[in-house]
Amino acid sequence: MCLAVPMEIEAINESVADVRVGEVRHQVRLDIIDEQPQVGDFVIVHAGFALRRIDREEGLATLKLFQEGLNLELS
Amino acid sequence: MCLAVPMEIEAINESVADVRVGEVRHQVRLDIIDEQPQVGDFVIVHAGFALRRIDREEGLATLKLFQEGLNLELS
Amino acid sequence: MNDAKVLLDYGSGGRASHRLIGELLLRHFRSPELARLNDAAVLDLRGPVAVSTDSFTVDPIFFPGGDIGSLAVHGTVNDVAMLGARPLYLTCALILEEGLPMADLERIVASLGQAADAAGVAVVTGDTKVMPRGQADKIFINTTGIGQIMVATPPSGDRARPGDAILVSGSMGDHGLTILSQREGLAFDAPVESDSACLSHLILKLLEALPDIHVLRDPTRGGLATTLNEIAGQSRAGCLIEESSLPVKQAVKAGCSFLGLDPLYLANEGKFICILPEAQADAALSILRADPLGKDAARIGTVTAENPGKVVMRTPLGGHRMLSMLEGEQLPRIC
Amino acid sequence: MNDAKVLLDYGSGGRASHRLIGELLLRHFRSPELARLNDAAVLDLRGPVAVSTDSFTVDPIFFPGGDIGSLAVHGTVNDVAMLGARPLYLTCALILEEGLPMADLERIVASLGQAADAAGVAVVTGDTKVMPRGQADKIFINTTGIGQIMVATPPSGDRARPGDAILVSGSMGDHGLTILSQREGLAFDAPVESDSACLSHLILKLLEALPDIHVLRDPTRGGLATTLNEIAGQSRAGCLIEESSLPVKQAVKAGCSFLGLDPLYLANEGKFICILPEAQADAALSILRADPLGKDAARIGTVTAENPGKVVMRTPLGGHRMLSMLEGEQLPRIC
Amino acid sequence: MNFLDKFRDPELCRRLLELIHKESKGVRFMEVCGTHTVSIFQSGIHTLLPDNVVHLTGPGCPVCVTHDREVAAYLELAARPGVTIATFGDLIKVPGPKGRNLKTAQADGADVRVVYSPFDSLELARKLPDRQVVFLGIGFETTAPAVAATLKAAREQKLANFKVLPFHKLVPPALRGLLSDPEMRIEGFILPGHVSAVIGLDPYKFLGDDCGLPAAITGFEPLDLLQALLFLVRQKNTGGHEVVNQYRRVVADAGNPKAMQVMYEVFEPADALWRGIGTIPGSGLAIREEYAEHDAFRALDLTLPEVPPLPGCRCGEVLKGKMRPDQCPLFKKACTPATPVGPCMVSTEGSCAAYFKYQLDA
Amino acid sequence: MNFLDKFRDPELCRRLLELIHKESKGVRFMEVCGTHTVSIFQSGIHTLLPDNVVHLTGPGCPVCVTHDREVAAYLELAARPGVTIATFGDLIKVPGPKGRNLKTAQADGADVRVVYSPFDSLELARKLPDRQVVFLGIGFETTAPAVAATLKAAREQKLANFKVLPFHKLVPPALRGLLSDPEMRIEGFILPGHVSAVIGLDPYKFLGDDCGLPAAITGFEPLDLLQALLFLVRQKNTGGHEVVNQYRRVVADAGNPKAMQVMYEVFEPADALWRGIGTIPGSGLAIREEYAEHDAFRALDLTLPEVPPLPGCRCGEVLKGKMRPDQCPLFKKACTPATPVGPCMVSTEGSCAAYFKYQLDA
Ligand code: SF4
Ligand code: SF4
Ligand SMILES: [Mg+2]
Ligand SMILES: [Mg+2]
Ligand SMILES: [Mg+2]
Ligand SMILES: [Mg+2]
Ligand SMILES: [Mg+2]
Ligand SMILES: [Mg+2]
Ligand SMILES: [Mg+2]
Ligand SMILES: [Mg+2]
Ligand SMILES: [Mg+2]
Ligand SMILES: [Mg+2]
Repeated sequence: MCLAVPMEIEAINESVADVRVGEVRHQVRLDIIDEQPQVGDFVIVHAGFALRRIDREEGLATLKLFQEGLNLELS
Repeated sequence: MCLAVPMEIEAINESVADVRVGEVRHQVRLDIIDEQPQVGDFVIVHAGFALRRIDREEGLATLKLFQEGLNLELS
Repeated sequence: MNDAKVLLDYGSGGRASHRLIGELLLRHFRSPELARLNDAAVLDLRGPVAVSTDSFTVDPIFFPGGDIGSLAVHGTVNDVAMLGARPLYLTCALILEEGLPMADLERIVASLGQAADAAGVAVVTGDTKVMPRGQADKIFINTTGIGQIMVATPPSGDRARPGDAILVSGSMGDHGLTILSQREGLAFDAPVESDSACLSHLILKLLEALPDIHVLRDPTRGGLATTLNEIAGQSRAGCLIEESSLPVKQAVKAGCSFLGLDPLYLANEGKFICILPEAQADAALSILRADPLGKDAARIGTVTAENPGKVVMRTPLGGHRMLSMLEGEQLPRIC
Repeated sequence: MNDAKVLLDYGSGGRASHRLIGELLLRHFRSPELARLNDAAVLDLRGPVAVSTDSFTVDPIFFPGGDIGSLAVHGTVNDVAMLGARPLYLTCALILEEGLPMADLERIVASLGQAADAAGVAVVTGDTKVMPRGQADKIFINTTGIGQIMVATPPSGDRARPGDAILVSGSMGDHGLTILSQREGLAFDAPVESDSACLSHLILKLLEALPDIHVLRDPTRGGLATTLNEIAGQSRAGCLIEESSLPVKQAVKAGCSFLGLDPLYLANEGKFICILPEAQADAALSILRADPLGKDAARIGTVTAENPGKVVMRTPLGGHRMLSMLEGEQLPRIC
Repeated sequence: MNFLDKFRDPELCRRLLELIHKESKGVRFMEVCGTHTVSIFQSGIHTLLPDNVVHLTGPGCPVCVTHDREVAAYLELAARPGVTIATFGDLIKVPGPKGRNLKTAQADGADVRVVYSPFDSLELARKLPDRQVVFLGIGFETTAPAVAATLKAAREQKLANFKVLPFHKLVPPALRGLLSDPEMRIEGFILPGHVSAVIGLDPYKFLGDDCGLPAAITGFEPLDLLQALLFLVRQKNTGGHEVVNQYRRVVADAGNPKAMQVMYEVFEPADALWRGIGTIPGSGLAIREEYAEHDAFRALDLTLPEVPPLPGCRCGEVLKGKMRPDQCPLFKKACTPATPVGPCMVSTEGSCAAYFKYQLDA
Repeated sequence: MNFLDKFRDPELCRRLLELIHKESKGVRFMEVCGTHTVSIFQSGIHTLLPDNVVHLTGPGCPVCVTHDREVAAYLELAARPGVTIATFGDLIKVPGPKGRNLKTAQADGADVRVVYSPFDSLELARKLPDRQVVFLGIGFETTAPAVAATLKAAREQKLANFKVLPFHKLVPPALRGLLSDPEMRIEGFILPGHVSAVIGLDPYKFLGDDCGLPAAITGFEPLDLLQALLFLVRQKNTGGHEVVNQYRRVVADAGNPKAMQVMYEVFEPADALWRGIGTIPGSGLAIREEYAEHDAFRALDLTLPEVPPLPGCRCGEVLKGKMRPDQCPLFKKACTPATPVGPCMVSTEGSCAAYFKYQLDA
């Protein structure tokens, strides 16, 4: 449905950000992202647009749930 | 200067004539020829236009001058 | 093949490419080596070998007397034969323009397959690329031909010797004028067709009887005039040509007359020049004339020590002029 | 050459064609046989011979890691080597678009000449056509390669046997991703270059030590997935591939991730698949890894009796899926 | 970003699979999103699940749900002189009537350009001022905001020759539509991660509240999927009908209000045609009056052509989870990726194509 | 038409050559027309004449006399976007400033079409309604009426996108110009057969009357040429200065009034630039006011660019008969058909090209 990949912000110029995934660099539009991202943030990119900032804390928390004895109660 | 070749008229449709040289057939325009040619006439063709009707009598007369003892006084 | 037109996918290397090979090419090029579908073909060859390559881009792709498919066989097979070789194998690389009607492709491929069969050559390996519309023109075909050399000293463009007789196997300019007569905006009606033909059997017949032929060459692009100039240059000898002995068909002469062209610069695709010792000229002419492809063969001149590198024409009046190489292609002219 | 751009006349067969050959091609393809300027080249070959042909139409014509000239050598030389042959001779047929900058042509021809020298092959005969602007795209190159087969039973796509090990000589998808990264409207910045390289010396090293290699094939158009499917089909055997063992560069993975592409369908131009008896796999890997062109070589799977004609991938989770052949080329996608 | 790689960790996955095997008493789940379908097939999860976990693929591939009448419409545009079609690569091979698609249109002379981003097609419109550049607006709530932002930019930049053909679809109304079919036998949903990044959790609440079905907004890594599956197994076991957000690192419960706002500034809800399903009220997006000059329908005087139905295609049933692709009588016979009969065979994400491509025994 | 073949009869030619050899006491003649030049070289007549018959080639190749400023003008047009050039093949390689020509223009992207007849370029204008189709109007009185008839048709058919760039030249004013040079050493003229078919005998009368020079309107077969040469030899021997019509089968003494009328309906006399000679008053044809919308100068806002003179070219002297081509220091060195310095090296009919191409010892 909607292929989207995490990319790291390297620079921001108004509505356009330079992003990278590994050593591959590209540009994305920032017109529809809800939180203005900062350099160093990861965003999820779809069709050349940054869709959302990736929340590292939430991600780590999700992982922690597994690692702590696979307690899989969600939310 | 002005490459022009004799071609024989095979058919006439208003300003266009079907002409042939040997077995090669083409079309020519009749816009600038001074005497309307007839089927069977030879015309001299330049750049797709019939320029003049070829006068067979004059041609034969020119040749005759040679053949009759190469009397080369011209006109 | 389901599609009515060639799609880009046919050149992708994926399923569509494989379908094209399986359903079309293998069907018309009935060659076991090709059917193995390896990266390369394995051929068994012994001793000296002649190899020639040509890309065919003729427009129109179908013309009176042939098409780009048969031409791609004849053109390359003839070049191989010109070295005194028996053509055995052919590679075939197609570049197709997206949108080419499949029916045209099939017709061309079938014609190529038939021409290869008739010439006794097997299509042993190939390649297909498809270009986006407007990045190629309908179809280009590259063929590379491989043949076994049949004589101890192969004929070569640098072996013309003063005193040698110069023969041609038939009339000049048929292919070139035919193609011109089909050109958009130029089209005229002429009872002439391309002479496109495979010459190898005739060449081999000739070489069997007369193994010391010095030069064999097919006057293709650039025509007789250009090819003779090449030979004169390679051999550092002159060529003296008798204008009145040149075989040119009436229709070719007529077509050239009103376009301001010279048939000696028009391409041939089923004729060759043969240069050999004077003493063998008559024998060669009888062998040539006994074959339908050589029935209009003629002796057209002599190799000379004078004017090395040049081609000189003796006119019907007994005058002389140079027959030089053109800069580019001939264009219709009014002056 | 005086002109700044390629003119139609260069393909006429007349003086302009001869200048192009004399002043440009002969200078960069320093081959005595080519310099004889005959219709065909005379080669001395003994015994079984491998022949392959390919047309190169890559766009852009210059790309990180190579250009269409060197690629035209590598692509064909590699195909010849895949049959266990030492590449010796190359034919070279150019189709040029009118208006191609002469500087580009010279750069490509020089690169082709250097790549041929480096590969130890001589360009022995050639052809040049020039198409009117818009009827070809800049330059297409056809090369046909000829080599002497060095082993008793040449490797072939139909010789994969159950139990055989499947190796690749290095990382997958470098060439394909590099070309994609240069496409107009898609351009992205990736630290990756084409792997275009001549593999014949490495192949010969391998065959000298291990003459019983069953299959050698370079996964070019269509990539590893397509080529393995071809082999599975020709050999009527299955291929079981271990996904986690596939060498793919980080940059290639990354570039593929956001375009929705799979590196296993991207072209390689300097890699090969080697299928050989299990017992020889380690020996082959050490030979490969000792060479700069094989330093990332890996064993990626096994030939199986199950699933004949299919390629099955074991995923890192231990699941299985088919690696099938695509219909056409991969396209960037959003879903 | 190493922590993201953890979501592929084979060891963690193995332990989750063990739990699923141990605990499952049988569940029929559907993943709505085609990207989930591909993830499941590519990772091979489908070959690792217990037999009683039955996996159905839903209507979540924008290509698969594009109706033949919609395909016929853009093929008609593509054939018009002076029109350039800009499209995501996904649509290139989607068959319309008589098997014709953008590839065959191109072979017939149409000018078709594949773009990575809708924004790239603005550049195309600038470079081709004499042509009408029509972007094919397909995709769900994830994609529609990007197309909306592009349309806003086109209006600001006065690129009058840029048009959008609005074929976007909305997920929640489609789920409602599916569930209204009494034959529906789904017991839990894997909800689309990136659609949800835009719309959030709320629009799915009806699944639990009204239909009594559990559901999880899910990420695309193996760990995400397995975590959601274990959740569905446990819900089934306990008779639960919770709707949860497993993909918290990307999806806020409230979604992305900015994206929604841009989307509804340009588009307004409309009925839409779904391939194999038919019209679903309020499940599409029309271009608002203010943007009419960029609407391919209005500006280029286009209507949806009537077309005959695809003979024999069971896509509708596949999309509704009533039938597995390999149960369709045409599958792998008349219908292959080279000659797709239905849309499910076209996209890499189509249920039938995924079966064809990845399923060993299909 | 067998009787025409007779004009090539080698036996008749041989007997005429014998008479010329026997009677000639020396004559320097000039053939004005390039087609005569080619006929003489192709038949080899120049190698069969006695040494005291000196053969000079005049300004009779429309390509050779096209001025560099005229070439620069059409190259400027060719480089404009939206312009298609229609031309006779003869002009394709004519060099302008910096050696650039229509071939190099084409390689740079210009749209150049070779036509056989000017009338064919109307078809081109119809097929390319969005482009300006400019026909390059070169040629003498033979060609100008055909171009005039084409312009009339364009106006009737309202083909507004068809233009002509009028570079036609007139022969009699040029001959007057040549003869005004005191260094001129010509003793007789072979007059152009097909120009004369249009203009007739009268315009040449001044040659005999005012300049005391004999001249013959001549056909293009060997017999025609030899007959005219014998006439010039005899005139020289007897001090005659008759002007005669040898080519009566094609040329009426009165010319072709219809062709003249069409020509002057569309064109009017104007000064013209001749390459190597300069401006000759009244020697060209401008497009009349009524046809202004088809005049490339007026309709496309074109003027003749200033250009630097061709360095070292002696064409002017060659055209005036003061120098043989092989006496030019650049001949066969800097100047060849591949890299022509002057226009005489370009056309097949150019004096220098004919020497290069046909002359064995040149
Ligand atoms: S296999 Fe083909 S025909 Fe059958 S449901 Fe799938 S797409 Fe439709
Ligand atoms: S040889 Fe060349 S430079 Fe000399 S006069 Fe002739 S055209 Fe001019
Ligand atoms: Mg290969
Ligand atoms: Mg050849
Ligand atoms: Mg050839
Ligand atoms: Mg190939
Ligand atoms: Mg074309
Ligand atoms: Mg040849
Ligand atoms: Mg190959
Ligand atoms: Mg290859
Ligand atoms: Mg050739
Ligand atoms: Mg191009």
